[in-house]
Amino acid sequence: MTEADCVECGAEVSLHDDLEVGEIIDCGTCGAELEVIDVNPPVLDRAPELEEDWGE
Amino acid sequence: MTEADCVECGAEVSLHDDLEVGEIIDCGTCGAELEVIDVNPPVLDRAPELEEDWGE
Amino acid sequence: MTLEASVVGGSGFTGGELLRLLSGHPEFAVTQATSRSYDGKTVGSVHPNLRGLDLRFSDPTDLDSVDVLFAATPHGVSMEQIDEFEDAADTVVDLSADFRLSQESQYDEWYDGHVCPEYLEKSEYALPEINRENLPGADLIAAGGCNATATILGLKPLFDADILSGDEQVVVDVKVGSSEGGAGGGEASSHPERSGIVRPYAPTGHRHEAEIEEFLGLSVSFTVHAVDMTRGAAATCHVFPDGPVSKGDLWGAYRESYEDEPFMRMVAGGSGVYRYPEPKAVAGSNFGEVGFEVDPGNKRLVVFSAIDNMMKGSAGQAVHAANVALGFEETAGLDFAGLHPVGAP
Amino acid sequence: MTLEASVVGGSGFTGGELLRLLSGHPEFAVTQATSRSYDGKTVGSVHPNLRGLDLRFSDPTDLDSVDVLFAATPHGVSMEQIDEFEDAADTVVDLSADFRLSQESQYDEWYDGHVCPEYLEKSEYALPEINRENLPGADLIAAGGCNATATILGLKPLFDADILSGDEQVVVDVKVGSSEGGAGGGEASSHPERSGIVRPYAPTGHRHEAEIEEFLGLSVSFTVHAVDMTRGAAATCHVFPDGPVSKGDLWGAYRESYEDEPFMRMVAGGSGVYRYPEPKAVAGSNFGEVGFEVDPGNKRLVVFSAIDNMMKGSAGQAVHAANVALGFEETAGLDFAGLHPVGAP
Amino acid sequence: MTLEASVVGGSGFTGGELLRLLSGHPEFAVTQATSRSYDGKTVGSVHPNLRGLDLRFSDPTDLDSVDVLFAATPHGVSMEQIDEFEDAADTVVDLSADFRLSQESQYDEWYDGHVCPEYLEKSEYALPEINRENLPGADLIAAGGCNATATILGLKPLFDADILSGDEQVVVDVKVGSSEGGAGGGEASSHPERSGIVRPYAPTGHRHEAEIEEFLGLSVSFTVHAVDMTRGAAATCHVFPDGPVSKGDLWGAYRESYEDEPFMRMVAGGSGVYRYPEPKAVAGSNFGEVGFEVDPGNKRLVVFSAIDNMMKGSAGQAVHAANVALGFEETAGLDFAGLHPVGAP
Amino acid sequence: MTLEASVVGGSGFTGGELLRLLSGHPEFAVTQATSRSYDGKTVGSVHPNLRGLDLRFSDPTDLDSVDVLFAATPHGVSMEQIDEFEDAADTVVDLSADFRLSQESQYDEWYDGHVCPEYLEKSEYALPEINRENLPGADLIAAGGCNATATILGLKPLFDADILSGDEQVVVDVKVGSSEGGAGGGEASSHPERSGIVRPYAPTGHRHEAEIEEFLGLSVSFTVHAVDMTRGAAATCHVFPDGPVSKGDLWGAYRESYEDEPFMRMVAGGSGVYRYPEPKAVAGSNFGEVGFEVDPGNKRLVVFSAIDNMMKGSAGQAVHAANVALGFEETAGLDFAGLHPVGAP
Ligand SMILES: NC(=O)c1ccc[n+]([C@@H]2O[C@H](COP(=O)([O-])OP(=O)(O)OC[C@H]3O[C@@H](n4cnc5c(N)ncnc54)[C@H](OP(=O)(O)O)[C@@H]3O)[C@@H](O)[C@H]2O)c1
Ligand SMILES: NC(=O)c1ccc[n+]([C@@H]2O[C@H](COP(=O)([O-])OP(=O)(O)OC[C@H]3O[C@@H](n4cnc5c(N)ncnc54)[C@H](OP(=O)(O)O)[C@@H]3O)[C@@H](O)[C@H]2O)c1
Ligand SMILES: NC(=O)c1ccc[n+]([C@@H]2O[C@H](COP(=O)([O-])OP(=O)(O)OC[C@H]3O[C@@H](n4cnc5c(N)ncnc54)[C@H](OP(=O)(O)O)[C@@H]3O)[C@@H](O)[C@H]2O)c1
Ligand SMILES: NC(=O)c1ccc[n+]([C@@H]2O[C@H](COP(=O)([O-])OP(=O)(O)OC[C@H]3O[C@@H](n4cnc5c(N)ncnc54)[C@H](OP(=O)(O)O)[C@@H]3O)[C@@H](O)[C@H]2O)c1
Ligand SMILES: [Zn+2]
Ligand SMILES: [Zn+2]
Repeated sequence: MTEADCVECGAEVSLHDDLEVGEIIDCGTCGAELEVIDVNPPVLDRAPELEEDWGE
Repeated sequence: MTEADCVECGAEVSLHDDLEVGEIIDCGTCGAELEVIDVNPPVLDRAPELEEDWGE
Repeated sequence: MTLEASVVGGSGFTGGELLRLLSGHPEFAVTQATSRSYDGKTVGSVHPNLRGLDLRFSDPTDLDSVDVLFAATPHGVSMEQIDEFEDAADTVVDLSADFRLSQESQYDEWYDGHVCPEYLEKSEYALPEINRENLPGADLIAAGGCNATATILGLKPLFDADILSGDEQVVVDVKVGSSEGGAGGGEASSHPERSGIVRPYAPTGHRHEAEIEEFLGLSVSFTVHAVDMTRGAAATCHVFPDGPVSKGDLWGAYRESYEDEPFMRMVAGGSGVYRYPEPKAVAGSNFGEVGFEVDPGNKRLVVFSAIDNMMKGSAGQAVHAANVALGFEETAGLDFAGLHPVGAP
Repeated sequence: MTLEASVVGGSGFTGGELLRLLSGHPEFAVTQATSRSYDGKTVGSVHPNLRGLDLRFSDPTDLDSVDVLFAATPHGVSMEQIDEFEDAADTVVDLSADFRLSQESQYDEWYDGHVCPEYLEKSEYALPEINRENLPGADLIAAGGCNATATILGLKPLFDADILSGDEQVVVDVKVGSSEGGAGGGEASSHPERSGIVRPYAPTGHRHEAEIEEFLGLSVSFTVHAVDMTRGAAATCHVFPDGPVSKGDLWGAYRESYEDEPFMRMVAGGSGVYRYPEPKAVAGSNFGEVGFEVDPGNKRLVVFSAIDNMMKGSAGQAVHAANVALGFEETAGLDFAGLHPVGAP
Repeated sequence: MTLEASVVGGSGFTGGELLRLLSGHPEFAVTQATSRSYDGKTVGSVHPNLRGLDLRFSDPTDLDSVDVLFAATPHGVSMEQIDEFEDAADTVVDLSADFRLSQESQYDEWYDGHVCPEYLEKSEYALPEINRENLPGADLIAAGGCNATATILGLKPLFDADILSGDEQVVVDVKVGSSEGGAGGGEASSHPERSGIVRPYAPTGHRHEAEIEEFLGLSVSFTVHAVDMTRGAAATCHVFPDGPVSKGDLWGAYRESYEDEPFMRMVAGGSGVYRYPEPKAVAGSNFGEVGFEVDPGNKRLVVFSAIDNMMKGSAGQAVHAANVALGFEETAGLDFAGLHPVGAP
Repeated sequence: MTLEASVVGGSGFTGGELLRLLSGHPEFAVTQATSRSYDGKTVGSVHPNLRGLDLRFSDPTDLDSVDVLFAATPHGVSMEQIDEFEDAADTVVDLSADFRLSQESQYDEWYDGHVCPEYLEKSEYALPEINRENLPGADLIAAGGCNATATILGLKPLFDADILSGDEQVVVDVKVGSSEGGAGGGEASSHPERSGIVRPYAPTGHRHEAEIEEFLGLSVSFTVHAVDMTRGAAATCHVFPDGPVSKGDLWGAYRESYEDEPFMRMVAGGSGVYRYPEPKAVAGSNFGEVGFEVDPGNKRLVVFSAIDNMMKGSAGQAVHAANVALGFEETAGLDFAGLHPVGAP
């Protein structure tokens, strides 16, 4: 397993091995949706925000 | 029925006829406990605070 | 002589309240309630309290001619259909945000723009406590947002009495019930996920800030929490005025503003269980409660305000405004006192 | 011409409901509300929904002369004071159990005896759905128990239609809210201990069995649970009739009994969220809902019945009966439809 | 030596409980949790109590090889995928109804048939209190339905003690919380519509009747109500035995059956607030409470039974059964005692 | 080697939590739980979740010799009995306010004075997140107030990171559950009056302001509301720092302070239902959640903090501190993760 830093909160995000460019993962600390920009070495960026409805 | 001004909030407090000095009434607007100091004309003052427990 | 009224969006939460209020109103007869999803079904099949009402939902594309049309649709619908609404009725009362603000630019900033900005100038804000004089004869009325209404009602007397001028720092911390989200609702408003919560649902940037700024001229630091009740909005305003203010000053200010208001109650201390405004003390009614306390150590005033979001915060406010606009008794159809005790209404 | 009314026990839960109903009633003016603990305080200091009422509690030892006296005191108080009540008023409507049963022996068996059994014969049970014909002109009226009312309303049509004769096995499983216990309350009804519960509070031997037996001639297996709501009583009656009964038979029976009743609604299937009787669909109103389902495999009928314990189950029933007794419009003062949505009212 | 476990349906309510229990279990390590909708997301993003767990959901089409696979999917899913499950794991514990009953015909009658009836014979019902002796070494285990579990636990001692034989009349009136419906939920389970209710959601014909008949040999008159809590199932069994039964007989019967059971508690009277079984007294724990009262006048016994539907009623029961099947300490991973006070858990 | 522990005030709410935690703790054996009102009764008769515990309440006048005595009595009791407590135990952990502040003058200002001010200097504040280094070997430990704890945990990282210095304006708006009031409770905390509320119960002048000032050096504008949950305290801190602060700065600050804390979780955005701290996400557990959002338009930071008042806010904090003081694993006895879903715990 490799790791990369979350661009939102700076926490380490553990990444599975068969990571693919374009994949979206969430940061376990801050919950940010992160897009895999590159895989070797892994680079993450904030995924385009889906304006999600959240009740009320 | 006579009336007097509440010393807390200034609202008119309606008083019954056989009012007695020392009687405690509450103001219908602000809820303050008012003591009847004099009856003719009626004079009200804030009643000594009973530190009431109010839950929590 | 009874006026005819219709409700567009009658299957929703505030639409149901409008139907309840209007069908019990001495001056109105409800002739139409629209719903696309429940077209043809009885009103009582959606709103169980209205099982006695002999009325079925019909499609909003085919609007009856009425004296007054009430629209209780999501933001954006009324601005698209305002011409049809105006064709169908002499007076339109809209519960959405579509006609609350006066400038197109505000819709650009806070919403997704506006499709008929020419109506913004002519529409009147419904809240009689701040706009009574402009309502008579109005033909487009915009009911306020519930959180904005609670806040405005709480703070307005401080402006009337020159305790605030608009430059002061004010934090508004709001607590609201689940009906604010309207019928339907996704996972976050399912019972297991939503019960028992204190959930920051609009930490910053809530759209009602615009409305408050529009009507009070005050920029507020606004945060909204969802809590476990169905009806109710409670605003706690933490206010930092320039100079010292006594509790007597506050009583003076609030009495001056609200003493003659038929739906405003002041509650600020006293004995008993209910010593400050509480949403459950007004639930189901059109009353608003305001109260306050002074905190000299922190040079702060704390103002509390409580309403039923679907009554004073929307449907009740709309009917109140219509009463004023049409010259009816202000309290007509709005005389329900609320309940005690009541759980989480 | 308005009649004068007083409420003894006005600071309690059902007393508060009486004050709310009577102060909004077109035919009554409330002149007195008694309370020993809150003597001299405003009614609104106890019942926050009645802050607009200009009335103070007074001591029950000094009763005004009125046309109608409503007593909302704990069991045993009215029987002690019935002579004073009758002196003070032409008509007495009592919400306690003191005058519901007809035989002194029943009070010996189910309560702690009776001090004025001579009144038992002349008192009339308030529930118009089963005793309307005897109410006009009655001068002592006894409002039913809330759980008994729910049960009687649920089962009565089965007797009217000869589906039940009184020998059948009937299990009644009741769920009630916290207001049934009245104001005050000890540790078991504190919020932390009572919220979220399904608590068997009367597993067997509930006193309302006596009332049900008195008015239906049926001995029921009765169990009451406290659940997390404030208002409401829901009775589920599991009924084992002698022969097969179809759903059509049931609709016939219930329509026959309740079609013309102004406060009874039938709810038994259909679509939507509310398909059977539910207390929250009637909360705050004087409506009673009844519904049913057949279970042929178990030769069972299931009858559901839901009321607001403080309305149809006591104060509302009392006002309804007074309306009938005094020749008023039956629904006078009782037109509130209830709310939707509503949380746990 | 730790065993590897996976949870299919890990994003659901009982799946979340399994993940909580297994990740705190001394003998298991969780290696996979599946979800189609949350594929790739952290478990903590769905189950906030598990934010500390370093695990992401993965797709159920790609199952890890594990020692034990727990399936927490809706009815019908496991029977379709049982071969994949058996390939992936030595032991399969299924929380759905798919393998609870023994006859294909029962699935034809109560469900929509079965696609792999050959598994019905080999699967073992999970509830140790009635099937402990068959669990060791079982490789397909079917956790019971929550309402059935509550009912079976309540009534079983009456059969063990020959107080019931199976021909008697038994009415079971169940009250359940909102988590029983699983995650997601439509309009009826939205907070405004579902809070504060007593809603008859299965008046007759509930599928758990089949399970109760299968394991007790008793046909019950079964009705289920939804009430305002999130966790919990409470069954009130109204039992009409042939001859007289004393409370002493009942204590004897229940102690005989449950005295040595690590998760069963008897509560039948006494002082204090909690005198009979209550779901909130066991919420979050794997305990089941049973209690009873006699009603000689009606020749009735009333039996109360309370569990947490997601613990003793499914995930907890599943882990308990796995403990027995695999020879672990029975209480391993299940030692949480529950909370006091607790609101509506 | 197991240490012996006793709980004075074992029949109360936090006393019950202590008994639950200590009886499941690997390093402690509970030998005594006191109660004057329940002297001689089983612990399970008051705390139904502890029915499995073989322990009876005894009178507090006769204290066992133990290693650690936990006191969970109302304010004022421990300061009267501290000598007896110290005689009975090597280590005393007190949950009341009696030993939290360092100066007698603070007790004069905020409480009713102090009877043994000489102990104030030697007592240590329990919250490990701010006082871990002073706990080892401490023999008098004072667990923090729940509202103060929530506030301190929320704001401390801003001081650590020099975002705040102590002169800034900070409004703290707290929402709490009913267990904060302890067992017993009067009319205001009865279920009908307290359910569904948003009640300003401490508008100004809450005593916890003193504690916050003591440990952060910050004077806060503090207001507390009671809301409808049983467990939980949520603090919303509206913070006005001197210069601009980005969300990245905040993540840096909070990670720096809490990354290695076993009981602190950061939640500030993301997807899913639970995006910010919520009391129900930590209910029953010793976790604290903190989160934040920036509001550049108002030059404001909003900080959210959520704890279970009876765990991280008192009993859990006390056990955590005892673990540190005695050199145990910090999380010993505190490993319960909390539940999902959970209603209003
Ligand atoms: N809930 C509150 O407390 C509250 C307070 C203040 C203001 N408001 C405002 O009041 C309005 C209504 O809110 P609500 O809570 O009542 O919402 P709701 O429960 O979601 O109801 C919306 C209603 O509008 C109808 N509708 C939706 N889209 C429509 C369309 N394109 N054309 C015609 N009808 C449409 C819906 O029925 P069909 O889909 O079946 O047609 C439904 O009857 C909103 O603008 C809201 O912001 C609400
Ligand atoms: N709650 C229900 O849902 C319900 C339903 C059906 C029937 N009922 C019946 O209605 C009656 C009232 O119930 P509740 O729930 O309203 O009770 P409650 O809330 O306890 O109120 C009782 C009232 O009676 C007064 N009172 C008590 N003892 C008195 C005495 N000796 N003389 C004069 N006044 C006295 C109390 O005020 P002070 O102590 O200040 O004088 C209070 O105002 C009871 O008989 C009850 O069985 C209640
Ligand atoms: N809730 C209770 O109290 C309770 C009690 C006793 C028994 N049970 C039984 O336990 C089972 C689970 O109930 P629940 O309440 O936990 O349900 P739930 O919350 O709806 O969760 C269902 C889970 O199954 C997954 N899933 C759905 N369809 C699937 C498919 N075709 N293939 C693979 N995964 C699928 C879902 O995730 P994705 O859709 O993201 O894959 C989700 O994780 C049901 O059979 C229920 O009858 C529940
Ligand atoms: N509840 C919370 O969330 C919370 C949070 C933080 C801090 N605290 C603090 O923790 C302490 C306990 O709170 P709580 O909520 O658990 O209170 P509680 O539920 O009222 O319990 C108080 C306990 O103290 C006993 N007690 C009362 N007076 C006593 C005396 N004079 N001598 C000996 N025992 C006495 C009581 O039992 P008997 O009367 O039967 O002896 C009872 O067991 C308080 O100081 C409170 O401020 C509570
Ligand atoms: Zn991150
Ligand atoms: Zn006043």
